[in-house]
Amino acid sequence: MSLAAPATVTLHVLLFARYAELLGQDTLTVTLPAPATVGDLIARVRAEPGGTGLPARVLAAVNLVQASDATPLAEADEVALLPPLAGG
Amino acid sequence: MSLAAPATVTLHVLLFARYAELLGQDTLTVTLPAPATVGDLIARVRAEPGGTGLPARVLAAVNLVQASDATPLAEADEVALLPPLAGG
Amino acid sequence: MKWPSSRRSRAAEPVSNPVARLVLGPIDAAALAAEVARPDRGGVVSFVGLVRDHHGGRTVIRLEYSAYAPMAEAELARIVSEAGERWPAIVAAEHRLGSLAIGDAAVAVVAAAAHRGDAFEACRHVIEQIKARVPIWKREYYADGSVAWVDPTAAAGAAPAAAGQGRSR
Amino acid sequence: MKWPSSRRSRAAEPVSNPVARLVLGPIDAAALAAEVARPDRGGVVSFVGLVRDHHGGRTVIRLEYSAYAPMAEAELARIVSEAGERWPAIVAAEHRLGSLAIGDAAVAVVAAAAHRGDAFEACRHVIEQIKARVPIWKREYYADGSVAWVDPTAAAGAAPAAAGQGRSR
Repeated sequence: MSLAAPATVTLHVLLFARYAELLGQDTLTVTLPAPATVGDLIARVRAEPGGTGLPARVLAAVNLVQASDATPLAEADEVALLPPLAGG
Repeated sequence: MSLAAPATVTLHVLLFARYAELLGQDTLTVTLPAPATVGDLIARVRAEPGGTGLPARVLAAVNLVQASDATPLAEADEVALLPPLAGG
Repeated sequence: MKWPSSRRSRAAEPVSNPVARLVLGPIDAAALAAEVARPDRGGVVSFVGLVRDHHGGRTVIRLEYSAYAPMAEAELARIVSEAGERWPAIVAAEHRLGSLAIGDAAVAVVAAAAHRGDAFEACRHVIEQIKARVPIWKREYYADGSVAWVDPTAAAGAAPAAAGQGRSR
Repeated sequence: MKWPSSRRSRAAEPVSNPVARLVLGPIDAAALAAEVARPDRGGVVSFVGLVRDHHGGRTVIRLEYSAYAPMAEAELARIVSEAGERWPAIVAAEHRLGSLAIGDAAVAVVAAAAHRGDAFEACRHVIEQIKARVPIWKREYYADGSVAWVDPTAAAGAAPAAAGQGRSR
């Protein structure tokens, strides 16, 4: 990493349905050391109050598109943690 | 065949769609030597005016149920000759 | 406790009168669906066949369906009943007869089931069986003034069989 | 002469705005079908999902759908567009959100195509993709006063995951 790279990324995290209930809120702002991935963010949310209730596998979306744990995160990305989908 | 068996069967024949056009009528009454089958009846209809226009394979129904050429015919059966089906 | 009595009684309902009709007026697929949809049959699949504006490269302006009505009704009812035995689904079907305009619904099939897979399969099966077994005939009237009986058994892509009058090919 | 220009021009129509909507009021599947049915798309297949009155052996009295709306809308549009590329069919889909009663339509998918096989396949594919990809959640309210978030990934036949309040098992 060059000296000019920011040392952290700050992310807007959206929680829905059962996950919002578990965490007691539907939005979080999380700052992580850079570079950060979706997996890093989920690990951090697990450490929040109520976060231990999250299942082993958590589906996530970054900027409205489904992501994997390895997806890199950039400053101000919108990350959504999605409980098991139940549409239809 | 016993002496009491009738020597002929008389059948009501219904013609539809293109077949009615070919034969110029939509009903025929046909008397055939007994015992008679659907195949016998179709051969007889081919001999009617316009009957040579019938295709090699003619679909038939006896008393509202699809039949084969080997299906036996009884007195007063309703036999329908069905052009290629085009419902739906 | 897993199968409360209210559910069991619904599943055991007799299907004494299959909904299978020849109709002379417009088909209302939504009304047909309402006849079979129930809260314990949450997946409802419908097929509607509309009169197309072309066939074999020619422009169709209207058509007429005719039938061997007593057999067509009996066969339609048999098809619907058979589907209800083969799948855990309730099926309803209507076929219109008489003169139809472009875009009119000629046939509608609705299948309702607890599981959508059963509803899709039953609906598809019934429309295929209707086309294969129900004695109904279709006469197409073309923009060029010609008329033809439709023969789906003719080679794919071939023009309809000639009706013998005013055909311009 | 086999493909008159009128047909070609229709087939080339741009599908610039996929019909893919989240709605808060009742779904009208017939109106949705009317948006995609055309005389050159004579086979119209519809799927409607109704709110069921039971789940996992418990009596459901109503439910609520919620969504990550911006993503749900985008994903629904992607699914409909993808189906239109994979099959020669036009597809429309609506999903309802908010509070629904037993028997209400929660989702409707309509596929219209020249050939019924394409319409059946496109319709089936789109409803499967909606269930797999669109971020929508369902909360069921039971006759015994309990409430649960539905988890379709839970073992088949298992009761819904507890919501943690007033559950009586």
